[in-house]
Amino acid sequence: MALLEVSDLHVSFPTPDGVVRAVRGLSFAVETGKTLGIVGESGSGKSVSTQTIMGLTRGARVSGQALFEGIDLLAMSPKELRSVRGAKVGMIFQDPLSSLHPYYRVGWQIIEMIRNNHHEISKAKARERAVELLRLVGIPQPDRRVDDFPHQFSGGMRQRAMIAMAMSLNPKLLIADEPTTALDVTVQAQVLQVMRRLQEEFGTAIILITHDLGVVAEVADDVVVMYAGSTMEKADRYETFGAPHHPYTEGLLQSLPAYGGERERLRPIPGQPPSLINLPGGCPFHPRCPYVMDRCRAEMPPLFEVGGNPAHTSACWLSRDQVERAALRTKVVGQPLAAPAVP
Amino acid sequence: MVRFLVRRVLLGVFVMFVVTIVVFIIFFVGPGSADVARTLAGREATPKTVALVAHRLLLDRPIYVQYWHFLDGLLHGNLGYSYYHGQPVTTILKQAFPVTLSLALGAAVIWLVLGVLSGVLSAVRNRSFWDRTVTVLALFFYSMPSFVLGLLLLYVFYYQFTLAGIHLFPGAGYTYLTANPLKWFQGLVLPWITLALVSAAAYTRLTRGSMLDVLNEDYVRTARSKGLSEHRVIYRHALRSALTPVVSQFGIDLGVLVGGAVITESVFGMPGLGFTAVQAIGNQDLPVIIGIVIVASAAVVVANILVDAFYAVLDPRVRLH
Amino acid sequence: MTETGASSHRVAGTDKDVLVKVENLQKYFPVQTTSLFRRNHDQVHAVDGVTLEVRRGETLGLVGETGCGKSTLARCIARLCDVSAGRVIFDGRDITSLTPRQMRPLRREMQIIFQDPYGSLNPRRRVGSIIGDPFALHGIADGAERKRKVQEVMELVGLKPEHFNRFPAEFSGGQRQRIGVARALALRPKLIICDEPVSALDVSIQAQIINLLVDLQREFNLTYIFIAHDLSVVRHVSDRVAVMYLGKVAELAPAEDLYQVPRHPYSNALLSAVPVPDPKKSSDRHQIILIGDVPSPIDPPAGCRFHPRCPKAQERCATEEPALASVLGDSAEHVTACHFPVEKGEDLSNTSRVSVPPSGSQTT
Amino acid sequence: GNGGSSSTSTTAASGAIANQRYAANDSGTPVTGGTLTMLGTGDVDYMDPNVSYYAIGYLGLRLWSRSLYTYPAVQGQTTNEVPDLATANPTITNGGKTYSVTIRQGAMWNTTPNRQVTAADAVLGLKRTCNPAQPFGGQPDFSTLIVGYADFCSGFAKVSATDASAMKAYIDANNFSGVSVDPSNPQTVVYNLTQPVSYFTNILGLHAFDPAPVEYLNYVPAGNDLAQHTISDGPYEVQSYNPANSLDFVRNPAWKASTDPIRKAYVDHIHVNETGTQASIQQQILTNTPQADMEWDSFVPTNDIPGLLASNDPRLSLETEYSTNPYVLFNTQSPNNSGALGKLQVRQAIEYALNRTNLIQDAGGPKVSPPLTQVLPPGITGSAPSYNTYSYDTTKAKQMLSAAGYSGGLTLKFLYRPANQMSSKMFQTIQADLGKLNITVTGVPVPNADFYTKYLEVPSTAKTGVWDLSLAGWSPDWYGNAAASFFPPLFDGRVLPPTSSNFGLFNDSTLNPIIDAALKAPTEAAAGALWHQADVETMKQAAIFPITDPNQAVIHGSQVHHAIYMAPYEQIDPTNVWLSN
Amino acid sequence: MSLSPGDIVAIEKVGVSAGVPPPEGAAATVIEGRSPWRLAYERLRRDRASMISLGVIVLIILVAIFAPVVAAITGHGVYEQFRTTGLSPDGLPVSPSSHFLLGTDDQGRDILVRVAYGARISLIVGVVATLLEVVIGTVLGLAAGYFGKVVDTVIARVIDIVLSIPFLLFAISLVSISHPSLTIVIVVIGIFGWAAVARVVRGQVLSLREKEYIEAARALGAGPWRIMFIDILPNIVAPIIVYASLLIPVTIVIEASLSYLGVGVPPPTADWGTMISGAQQVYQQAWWYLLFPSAALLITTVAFNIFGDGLRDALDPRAEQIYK
Ligand SMILES: Nc1ncnc2c1ncn2[C@@H]1O[C@H](COP(=O)(O)OP(=O)(O)OP(=O)(O)O)[C@@H](O)[C@H]1O
Ligand SMILES: Nc1ncnc2c1ncn2[C@@H]1O[C@H](COP(=O)(O)OP(=O)(O)OP(=O)(O)O)[C@@H](O)[C@H]1O
Ligand SMILES: [Mg+2]
Ligand SMILES: [Mg+2]
Repeated sequence: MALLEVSDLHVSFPTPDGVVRAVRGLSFAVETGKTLGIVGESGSGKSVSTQTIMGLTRGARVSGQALFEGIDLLAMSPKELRSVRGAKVGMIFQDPLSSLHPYYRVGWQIIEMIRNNHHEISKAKARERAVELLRLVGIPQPDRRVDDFPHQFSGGMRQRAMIAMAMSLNPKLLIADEPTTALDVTVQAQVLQVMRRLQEEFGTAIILITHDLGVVAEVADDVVVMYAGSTMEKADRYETFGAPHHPYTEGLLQSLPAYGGERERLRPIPGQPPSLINLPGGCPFHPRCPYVMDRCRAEMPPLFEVGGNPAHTSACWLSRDQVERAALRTKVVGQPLAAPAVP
Repeated sequence: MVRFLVRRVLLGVFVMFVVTIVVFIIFFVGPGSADVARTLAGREATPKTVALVAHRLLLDRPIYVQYWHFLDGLLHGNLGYSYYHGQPVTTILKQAFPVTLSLALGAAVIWLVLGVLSGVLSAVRNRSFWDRTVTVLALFFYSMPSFVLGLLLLYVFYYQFTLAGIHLFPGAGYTYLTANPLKWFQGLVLPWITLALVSAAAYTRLTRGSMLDVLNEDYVRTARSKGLSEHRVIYRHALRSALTPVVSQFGIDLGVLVGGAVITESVFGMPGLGFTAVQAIGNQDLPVIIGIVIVASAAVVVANILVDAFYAVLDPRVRLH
Repeated sequence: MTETGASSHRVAGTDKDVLVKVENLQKYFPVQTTSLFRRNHDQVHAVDGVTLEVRRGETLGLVGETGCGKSTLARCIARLCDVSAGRVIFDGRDITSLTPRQMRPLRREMQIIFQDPYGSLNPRRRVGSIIGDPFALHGIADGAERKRKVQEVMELVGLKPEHFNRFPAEFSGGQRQRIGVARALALRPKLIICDEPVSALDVSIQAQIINLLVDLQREFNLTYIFIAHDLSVVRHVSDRVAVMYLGKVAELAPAEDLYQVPRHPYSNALLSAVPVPDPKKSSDRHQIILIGDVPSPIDPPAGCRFHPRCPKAQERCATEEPALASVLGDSAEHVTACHFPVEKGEDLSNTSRVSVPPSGSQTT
Repeated sequence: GNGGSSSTSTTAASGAIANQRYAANDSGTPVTGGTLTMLGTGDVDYMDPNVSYYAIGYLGLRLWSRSLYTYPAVQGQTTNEVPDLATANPTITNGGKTYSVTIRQGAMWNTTPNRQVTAADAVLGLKRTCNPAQPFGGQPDFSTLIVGYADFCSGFAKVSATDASAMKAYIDANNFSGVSVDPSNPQTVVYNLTQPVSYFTNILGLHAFDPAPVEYLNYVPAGNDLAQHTISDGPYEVQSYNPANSLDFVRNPAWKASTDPIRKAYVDHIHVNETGTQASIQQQILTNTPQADMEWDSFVPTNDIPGLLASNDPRLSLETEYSTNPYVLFNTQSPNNSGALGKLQVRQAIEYALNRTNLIQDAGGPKVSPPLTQVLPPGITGSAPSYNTYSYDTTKAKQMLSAAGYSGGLTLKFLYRPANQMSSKMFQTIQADLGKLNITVTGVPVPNADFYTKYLEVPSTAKTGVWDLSLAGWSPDWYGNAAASFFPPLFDGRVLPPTSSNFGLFNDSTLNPIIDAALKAPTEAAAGALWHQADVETMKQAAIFPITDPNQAVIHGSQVHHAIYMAPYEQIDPTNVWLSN
Repeated sequence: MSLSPGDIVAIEKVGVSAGVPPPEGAAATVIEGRSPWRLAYERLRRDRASMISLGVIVLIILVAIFAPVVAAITGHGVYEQFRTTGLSPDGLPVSPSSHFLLGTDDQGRDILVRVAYGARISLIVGVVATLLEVVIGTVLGLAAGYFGKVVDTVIARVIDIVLSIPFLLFAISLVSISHPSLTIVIVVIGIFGWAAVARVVRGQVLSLREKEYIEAARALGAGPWRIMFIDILPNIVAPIIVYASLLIPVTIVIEASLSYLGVGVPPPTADWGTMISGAQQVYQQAWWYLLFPSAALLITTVAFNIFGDGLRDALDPRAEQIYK
């Protein structure tokens, strides 16, 4: 059984302008010790879905199931949910500066987390542990920096401090919502390395949300591609990047400069993501899809197994035979999926 | 931190300096100042007194000498002499100050507690029945001129009560705390309420807005994600930041209040700074007016410095800069 | 448009072909605003002695970590801020100390496209008037004439004429960026500075904008200074790339050279840190993970600025500032500021933890 | 004849006064003790008997500074002067020009040790009235009357106003023959007058003539130091004085009831709270709030009076002030409208056009403010028989106005005090009334404090036409034979403000001689006849438009007994009330 | 990518009807550009409380404008004193009756008519003084925020100083040394009120100045004045309008307070503050004299405040968090 199994998650927000359907029938699963990457364009519902699972969205209409160790998180009382948060599921967010309380010392914030779940731990002990954690994530002179305020940390250090905090209770699952988007590549590399190391050490499962396909390719075991609140494609990373089935995944990859040859025209996905208030009928991607068929406009495809691989599913009416699919691709796009160039 | 405070104090001194110039210009140089000496000397002054006043103020000397003299007096704690009362202005202010202070501090405590608590609750239960009720009430009292509220309270809690034989609140006046604590308290209840309700309404609105903003902050989400209790999230994490604008407003308001709650003191006939000022204005007792204006400005300036200091304590980013 | 290949734009560097010349440019910012009572001599060394040239028709890429001074350099070139020291020569003319008034006619010749598609368009003005601004400001066209010209430009960047009366808020990020491009393009400037024009966009949209920029360059023979975080984007669009570190140019080379044989250890680290969107390749890469943070630009390290984090740093690096010159037999086009440049094939990832002193510097 | 017939009690007219007998609440046996709390809105003018000039100052002095003559708290006789410190009425000799007054043995200052009040103290008191620091405001009443006083004063005026010792030196070194100690009796003080007048005994009742202890010479007169170091010969002494805030009196151990026929001094302690507002004071007393016994300088708000009258509330006293207050003042020298107000016909037209009934409504109605159609209010010698020269008649007013050449109308500036309820109400009423005559009245609002000092008392403002009409009021400095306290200051055009109160700069060659004659009249009766003539002449010349001789409405708690209203203090006499339970 | 909810709303609306046209090709439906003002207006329209309060405000304005009509209908002039029918012989007001619908004041005048006329003063002062404050404050705030450096330092200090001056005290002293009049009241309120506006404007400008579109304008060669008035001003108009609408009730209360303290608009002008202060003397006998002007004042301030709140929510949706 997967550590976290989300099925048919729907989240919508009633607003004065209409109902924003942020997540529509999302399902995915995370295995212990594995990393699940969730990619998708901005506004595709990545953050909303994970935050909803942890009970952090307010004013939303939610349906579906999110079984964590077999218990439905969505059905928990706030109190039960609180005992899961932090202790069993740690979270880190995109902007490490605004995610740390500016008025409290970094150490204090970690200690608070520790002592909130383990009242028996003395302050001094908790502090030791905080220092230890900061050292673990590679903060230099952690015994001194533990008393710094967040604004005295650099961006990378803040994010590492966030990780330290999220990991302080040895959670089974770490949800990292775009943990490196605000960081420079060199710092991103540092942070990702820390995450990988911790995962190896503690066997934590990680949900890594990002729209950087490169990051996913490097660290995720499995990948969920989201578009307009729905899962478009689920597969392990090799399949995703090597043999994507869904035209959207394919489009994303082709948009990358790294995939095009030097100074060639890129092949962007035309158009823009749809409004979540008034989604196009059928497959939400159909207005931008080069393979669009009449059926796509009328009917939303369910997740089909691709190429007989149960681990690879795709929500698309196109042929599920990988060979046929590749041929079609060549016909429509004019060339096979190019391989990325390594800088 | 120390540098920050020193800078802040210097700025305060500068502000006070300019205020004295403004006061000086308005009352000594501006229109209607032709008769400064006569006005200063007050009612029933003999020409002799007038001449004396003129001489003492160096009115026959150049403006800057006059100003320097005026400032010099101030620096030595000499706010001038009220010829109307035949007393130094400081003496008059010393009597009025405790009155205003009692009124201001008491009211401030009430409105802070009332305003902040209701603001927090209504932000936390955003759009609930409670929120709507509080919002409507806050808006109502916020719109209420304090003299209307004061008169209303007097009519009900003083006039009607007293007619009914209940002597809970006096209709006016002030008893010094040292003279009779119970009466001091009884006498202050209605003025406190008047002042507090109007201000509390403003604070409810302020706190609610600020709290709503803060509740959307990422670090509040972080706090929730840590599994903290809602209580702790709200009071330890959100409120602390949400208080910042409240604190700065509070400093300004308290400063203004210490300078005299003119209307409330007038409605309830409390001989505080505001009331004294109104009376002084009626009597054209210029030295007292000037004294109160300067003291009141100083109160605001000091309050601002305290706010900034508190700010620094509250927010390490300010402190450590 | 077919692939004519960018190489046709690569002209050998004669002085006539140089559009912008930057000589030892320095830009310091005083820390915080000055107030009545404070004297503060601390300064941010945002750009600290940069020398480079931009040739007509080329795209010069500018990469480097946050805060290394890319935008500041760009702003100095466009004379949107005063220069502390050094010279900026634009089209043969020294513009270093022109007043804003004197600069005005020159504004026709150089334009900027900004990063934030939301912040760079005035939300209270209609698209037509935003794009019409350049015409209005330089008194080029009026009334119907202006409207026609604006719609022309709009069409050029893929906007519809009927968008003329809309507000920026009604557009998506990609469309907004097109508006920004249209505005910059309106007067057909010689130079367009693109300050991270695609950083805020999703990949699919990013590709649309990059294509647009490349097409326009070809059509109007534009010169670009292209700033970006994303090294693969820079590589895609640039003829030459300058790598900046802490207000200085660390390495400057033709794009392919730089990506194939990065000489500066920092360039190496930067390139190796870029995640590759191909799981097969990423696993066997040697990543150089830098230790510590970028030092404060208020008090930059002496000698080579990179030395506190450099895996190859030696004594000399801490004292002697390396000059920007071609090394290890590189062409004159490929210059590096390093005492110990990286050989081809040298693996830095193994040395990464050796000689680096722990960085205690803070970024406050 | 130079008879000294002027006794201290000749106010025959007092019977004519409409005494509302709500006040006395005399029943029961007086009780000694208790604390009397008086509520007020303001402070005494000065804590200095020789300088104080306002009723509120006098009210305080009634408690602690005895005068030579005073008014008894006897219903119906409250304006009949009787001896206080004096043993008897003055002995008048020298053809009415010399007055001898003997001070009671046993009247003591509360100094340590207690000291007898002597004639020398009385001399000192009078000398202090024209000190340069703060001279007594009522000097014009007697400055030329007492031999040598004017010279003494002009010399005194040259002394430093802040230097107590210089003033002491001047007082010690300079004497004048107008006042002296009888060489044969240190308790007898002798006053010499420049001419016989019928009202000098009344003048001797002024607090300005109070004996002053020598200790006062150590302080600047009327100053704050003095106020904190008063010495008392009355039944009470000042326990604490907190200016503009509170005054506390306790019994004066040096005072002996046997030496004081006037004050019963029942209560032990008197607390004055000076920080109330009129409305709240009224409410507190009306609602029988404990600690609210009597008013201090506050009165029943005019609007409360009808209700109290209707319910026959025994706590109300509504009694005459013996004043003409307010009256409409004409600026006879205004250049506006080509000097219209200088023309008799125009002033007379306005007299006809003003509706006194309306103005009286503004003043609380006829019960509170009975109409007054002449200068002297009833009760003042010379006021009877009462008459009305102009009765309300707009037709006549219009005719006279066109006859005077103003059929096209006038624009008059009305000087008033917006902070003063009645002032601003009457302004609006007059504006409405004269509007019917095509006279536009525009307001010139001025602060309370500026009203006299910057406007009315500055003749140039009248002469330059800053204002045309205004309201003023006048009450005499003493009572009974008091017309001398009306006409010279109000209508004698030979003296100008600020020395006089002839704010309208009225000057009439017929009136001036009558005034002179009346002042010199040897007997009160003769004076009365002449004053009446002056009154008629003044009204004929339309110098003012009298409105009312108002009754003062004061209220006291029902626990307060023997509450006698005293016009000179404009309050109930606190030295004679007693408190039940 | 930073989106403000306001933006989201707009984008999604466009997306709705257009199905989001791909830039290359594909026909797009023509949509009329909806200005931020229009969006705000639509939001405001949907806010019932704001619309009701707007109705009340319009009503008050109508009453003010047509006060003479009220006078004509009742047949009672504002200054007309009904000495016999409107006052007891002792000068007490008479209670509401069919003749005097809201009773009379202590001068026998019709309170209904005077309350109607009083609306004029309140509105004139409220609007004119607010305008004065806003104009001064905006110009100085703009200058301070945009030019920075010395200009900013000076203006910011002046703002500090003005804000340190206890307003009411200073105002009554100032009014009292000159003759009270409507103009003085307005000028004094304006003199002290601008600082708060300037501070708000300055803050806004400081943050706007950093916006890239300002930089873009400079890059295009726009001069400082053009930037200030074409690029910055339209962006702070909304907060200024909101601020102004919330300032109006404040100003009205201040005017009433000055009048209450006797230093406001002089009689016989009908003014709510003056009426309340007059009523304070007789409210035990004549509650109507206190009640109706107070109610008028309160209703006006409440209406303006509700409307101002609604306006703020409409113009700056962030303040009221649509998505919560
Ligand atoms: N509280 C809310 N009320 C209404 N709509 C919301 C709310 N929160 C999120 N949304 C909408 O839901 C959609 C999905 O948002 P979400 O934050 O999950 O996107 P995302 O995939 O995380 O995007 P990004 O990459 O920009 O972080 C967006 O269109 C967003 O506007
Ligand atoms: N106006 C300014 N005042 C003070 N310091 C400034 C100013 N503008 C930039 N800086 C500082 O100059 C340095 C260089 O900034 P710059 O914006 O040029 O960096 P950048 O390379 O463009 O970074 P990014 O990638 O984040 O855009 C930074 O440390 C920045 O804080
Ligand atoms: Mg997100
Ligand atoms: Mg930048």
